[in-house]
Amino acid sequence: MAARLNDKITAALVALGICLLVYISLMSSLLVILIIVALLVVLLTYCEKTGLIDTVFQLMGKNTTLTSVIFGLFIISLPFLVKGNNDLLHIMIIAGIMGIVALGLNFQIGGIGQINFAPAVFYGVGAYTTAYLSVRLGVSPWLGTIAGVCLATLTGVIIGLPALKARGYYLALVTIALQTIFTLMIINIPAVGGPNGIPGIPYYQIFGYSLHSRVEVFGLTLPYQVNYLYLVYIVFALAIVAASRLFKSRYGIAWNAVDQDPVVAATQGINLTSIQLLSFCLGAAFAGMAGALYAHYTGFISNENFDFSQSLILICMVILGGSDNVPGVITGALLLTMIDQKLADYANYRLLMYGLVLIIILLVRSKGLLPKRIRIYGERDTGMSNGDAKLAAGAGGKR
Amino acid sequence: MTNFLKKRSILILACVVVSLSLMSSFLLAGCSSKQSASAKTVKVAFIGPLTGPDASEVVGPKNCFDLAISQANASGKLPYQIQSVYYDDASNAGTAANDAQKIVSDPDIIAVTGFFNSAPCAAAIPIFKNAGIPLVIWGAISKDLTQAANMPYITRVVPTTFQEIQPMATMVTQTMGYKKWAVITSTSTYGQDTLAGFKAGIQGVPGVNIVSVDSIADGTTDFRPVVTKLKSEDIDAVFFGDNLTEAALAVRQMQELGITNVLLTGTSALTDPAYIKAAGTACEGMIVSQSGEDPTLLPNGQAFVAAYNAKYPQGSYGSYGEYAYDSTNIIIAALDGLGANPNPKDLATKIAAINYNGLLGTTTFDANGQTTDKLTTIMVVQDGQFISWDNSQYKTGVRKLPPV
Amino acid sequence: MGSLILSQVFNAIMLACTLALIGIGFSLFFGVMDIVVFCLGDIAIASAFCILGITSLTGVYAALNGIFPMVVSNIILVICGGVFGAILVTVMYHTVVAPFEGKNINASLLSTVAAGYVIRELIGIFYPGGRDPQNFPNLLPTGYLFNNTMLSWRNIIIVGTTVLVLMLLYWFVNRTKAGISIQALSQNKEASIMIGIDWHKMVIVTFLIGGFLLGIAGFLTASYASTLRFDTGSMYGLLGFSVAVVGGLGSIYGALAGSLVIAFVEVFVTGFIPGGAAYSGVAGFLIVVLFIIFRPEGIIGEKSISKV
Amino acid sequence: MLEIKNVSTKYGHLPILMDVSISVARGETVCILGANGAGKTTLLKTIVGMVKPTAGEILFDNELISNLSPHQVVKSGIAICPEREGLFPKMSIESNLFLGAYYETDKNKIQQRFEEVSSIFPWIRRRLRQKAGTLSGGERKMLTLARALMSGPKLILMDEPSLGLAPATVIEVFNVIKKIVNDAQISILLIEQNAQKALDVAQRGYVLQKGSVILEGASKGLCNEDFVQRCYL
Repeated sequence: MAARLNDKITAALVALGICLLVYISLMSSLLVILIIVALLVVLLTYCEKTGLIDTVFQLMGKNTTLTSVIFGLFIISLPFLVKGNNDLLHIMIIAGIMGIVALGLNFQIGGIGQINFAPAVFYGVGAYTTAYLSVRLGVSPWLGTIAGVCLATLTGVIIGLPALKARGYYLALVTIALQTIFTLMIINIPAVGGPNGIPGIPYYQIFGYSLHSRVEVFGLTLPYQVNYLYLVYIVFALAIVAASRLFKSRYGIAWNAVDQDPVVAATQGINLTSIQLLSFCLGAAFAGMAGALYAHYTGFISNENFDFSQSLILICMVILGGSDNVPGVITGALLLTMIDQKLADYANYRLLMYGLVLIIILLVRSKGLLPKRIRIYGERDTGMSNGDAKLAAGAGGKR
Repeated sequence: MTNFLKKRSILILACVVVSLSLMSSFLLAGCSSKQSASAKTVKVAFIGPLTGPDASEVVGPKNCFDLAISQANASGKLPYQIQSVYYDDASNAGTAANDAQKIVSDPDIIAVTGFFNSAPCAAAIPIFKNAGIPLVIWGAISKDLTQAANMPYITRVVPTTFQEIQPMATMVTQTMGYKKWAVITSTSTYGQDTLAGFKAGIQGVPGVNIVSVDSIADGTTDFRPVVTKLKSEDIDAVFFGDNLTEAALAVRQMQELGITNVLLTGTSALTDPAYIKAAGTACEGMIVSQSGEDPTLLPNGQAFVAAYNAKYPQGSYGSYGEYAYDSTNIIIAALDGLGANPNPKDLATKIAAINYNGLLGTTTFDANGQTTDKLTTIMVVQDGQFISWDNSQYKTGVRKLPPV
Repeated sequence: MGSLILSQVFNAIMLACTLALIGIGFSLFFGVMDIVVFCLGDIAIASAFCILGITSLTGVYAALNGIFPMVVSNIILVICGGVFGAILVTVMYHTVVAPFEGKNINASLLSTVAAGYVIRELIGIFYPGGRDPQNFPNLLPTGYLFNNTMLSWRNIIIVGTTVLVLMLLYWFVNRTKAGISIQALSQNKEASIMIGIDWHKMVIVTFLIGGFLLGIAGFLTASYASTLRFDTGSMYGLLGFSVAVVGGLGSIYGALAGSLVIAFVEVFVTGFIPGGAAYSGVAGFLIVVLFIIFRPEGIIGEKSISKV
Repeated sequence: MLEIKNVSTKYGHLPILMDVSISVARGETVCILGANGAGKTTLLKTIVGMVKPTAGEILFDNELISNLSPHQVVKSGIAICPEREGLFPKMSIESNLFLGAYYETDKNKIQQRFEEVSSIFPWIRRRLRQKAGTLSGGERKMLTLARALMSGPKLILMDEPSLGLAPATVIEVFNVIKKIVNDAQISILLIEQNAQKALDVAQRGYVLQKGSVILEGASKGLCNEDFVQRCYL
């Protein structure tokens, strides 16, 4: 019993530590974030070496309720912690939106092991659909959002189909080509604003309460971003739950099987077509949702928000955080969004920085900050000692 | 046993992380709490691409903005000191929209002046309009930015592309009689806008028609397929709505492929010595229109230039500096008389109705919020230099333009 | 109409020439290394910047002109560009390709894409005025053959150089020991090692040749456009890869065939469809997508692509 | 001539070869028998230098070769006939042969060897321009052998020449091997599962099981060995 309590306290402390790390990096300057990232790399490498990291993951896995309550409280109290600073709230909102897209992208990169270079297309289709419907046709933003998710899913099929035929470099080329076509078409079609984009997208309303109004609590005037922060993080939380469950479900295993060897996977009765399309469609649905949130948050979208460099940033999030690992992807999304937003002061060096950071992380930790973990099915105790698990992991890694 | 030890070490590690983080967060909080308490402030925001590809164009306007604010603060006309704040849109519409959101959620900001590019401006306008913050545009020239629906919040002191192109279009079609036109333009906002402006400019002139329109993505270097096509189309003149580099390449490739007997025309984007350097002899006799005039020739210009040079000895005020200066001064003039606690809505109404006599002459805004003061100059390339049409040898007939 | 089609065909051939060499670069590296280096376009542009830098930033070119006749110093300059490309490719190989060899291809894919960004941004930041378009010096002779505007000496030299390089490459790959070893490596790496081909040496040779090729490709494309922008590398590389895939990845003649297909599609969409200029890029990439879906082995490739 | 002294190798943590010692004298034909997974192919790769031994050393002509890279090993006079897919399928038979003599710069010598090889494999001369990928299984085996001979080797390593061939073709292949064996200049290290055929051509043999040599001796003796009888014959 005492050990159980001890576990709980440890898990809570770890969760608090993570929250504080997020808070500090949010508040501080770019240099501090970079130092934090460097320390994180060292710490994680150390934990990996000693096997601590597995224990931490087990601990967190056992106390999900407790840790998610802590994370939830952190998000709820964040606006007060930052004293209603709209800049910082904006960063967190964008991080949440990017996180949703990255979780969806992870179904392709982490799941079936194919790099899709066009996640920004899904993201853009979601945003453009709802923007078009709500601005040009006056449809309610909520309905527009649903339409956006549906259309993005459909786009998932369109981009997923070539993926059935092509893998590796060929898929990379196909998705880059489709990404380029998407951007060019947006620019060329006046109905979606052409190069001008779509301004004046209406904001969400809940029972007549516009999410774009300021909030007054405890005598503190908070900017309207607070509403969006909560909305985005509710969706983000749902996405996290959905993604984790998916990866633990039979679909997740099927994805990994396809990643390892499609032919063998097919001989095990996995329908390659449907399982690969599923990963693209689900990823697209996540991205479509995020796109709609983004459109109704900023009130303006244009092709620049959904071009190839945006796709590349999204891929970086997944790879740097750790593909096929939900906490890893979230870490990647949070860290990179913060770095990206704080890089605004050094706009000249922004892309150079991205390139260098990506190369360095690939060289130092090719599997990301928080790499993929060995699957643990349910709560079953496999009777494996830690050493065995490590050996198994080692053997698996050699493949 | 080892498991227990591991858990212990995690506990210790977590404690260390948490305590370290707590300490540093208190430190941070201590730092940030210093600057909170102060009296009622009035801020005016400047927004433009302070970084990115157009950054060099905005140095001048930003200095002019500062100059106007400091002159106003020094004069003591207003019962408070105006604070200036800067936002960077990096020529990116998404960034501009975010900036606009930040501006409207700062209750101290009472007015905004800004925008060099049209797309970021278009992105931000609905946000300012909805929040009721007045925006005076000094640089973005797309026609649709100012419209009756946006009044009284959105006004503009710089002529639009339409106003800029109109006199030249009338001159070359009506007066000179060039009939068959081809348009080479860009898929960008600017390119599409100039295309619309040119179409509007030649509308109603009998017998004039546009044979072909080619919108080409920015960054294209090979215009030969398009130029080859023009060669077979027997045209009198070409209008370029592109940016400088693309237009220079297209002009050069036209010369290379032997299309030399057509009139070339373009927009103010080309009135830069770099264009002539890039286009070489191919652009000789090209006619372009430009908004505005040399500030030193304007009535109040000498004082402005003197004040600017005194404050910023190095660096010029750029091609839009005078507009930024006047737009800031219009905001300041409108603030005068609104009391110690001005309200953005009242300010907007006052700006829209203003009759301001400044650097650019007398500025009033029409029903769309567009300035009625439209200065444009038509220029022609003569011996590798831009020369005002009225002073050129082409007007006097010493040199000949391509035949109609 | 006839002459219009002829002129457009000529434009397409010129465009194909600027694409063919970089496509061959992609094919070469894929053939030997089983790897696609995504930053080749940026390397080609960087080489062109090297030539530009020598002529406009240093006095070397003027000094060369003092010693040699114009033609010779121009050739030396082009060779400098080629050597620069070769060095850059070799550096890239050791920093972003070799560490990921034999591991999952996604890592090398991303690292080379990132390397492209690094090269591009380094030019933008450190070359004087690097973010502005630069005028590329006209090193090729001016003037026309038979007073025909299409047959300018520059165009003839571009086509000629492309053909010459192709022929040299053909000779190298099929007639020299190193070339045959490279072919052997591309067909069966393990067996090649077993019969004693020094794999590492061959990789370096490939990179040197490929890099030199890229240097020349960058020079030709910059000369044809007579302008140079730091950010065109990504699109140029993407087109190069497309060309290699459409023609058949790994095949030298395939890259030529692919470049002709892409060039003809782009030029004809621009030239013969009203308002088509805006859609030429879309058409080009659509062809690429269709090829990958329906004929992934490309025009000249063989049916089996089990490698990928 | 070839001395493998107490060699051990590992894939990661997994030991493959344990303390293996094998020797081949000049002109001698030695065969190594072993079931799947006994470590035969690994042994071959270790000799060539594609796998580095974790312990022990390999000498060839009294020179240490276990620290050389593959191309250096091949240069010193060892030729390999890989197990399968050892050819360059899109190249002509001629190019494949030429690649066998990769380190020979003397054109006359190459021509001379080609004459020798084509006397052993007369069909090759008629089909020089044919692509190697279009050959049948038996012909491919022959071509790998011919290619190995082209390098003028002192030692040929053959990895399961009978693998995946029809019985009649196996006989054909082994007839060729016998022809080569008669040439006193070339030693052969033959790795086989077909023990009968292998012991038929070889003078000595080793039996490899789970990474260790468990039996060795002259072919005749091995044939009669109880274990070999039970497992391989």
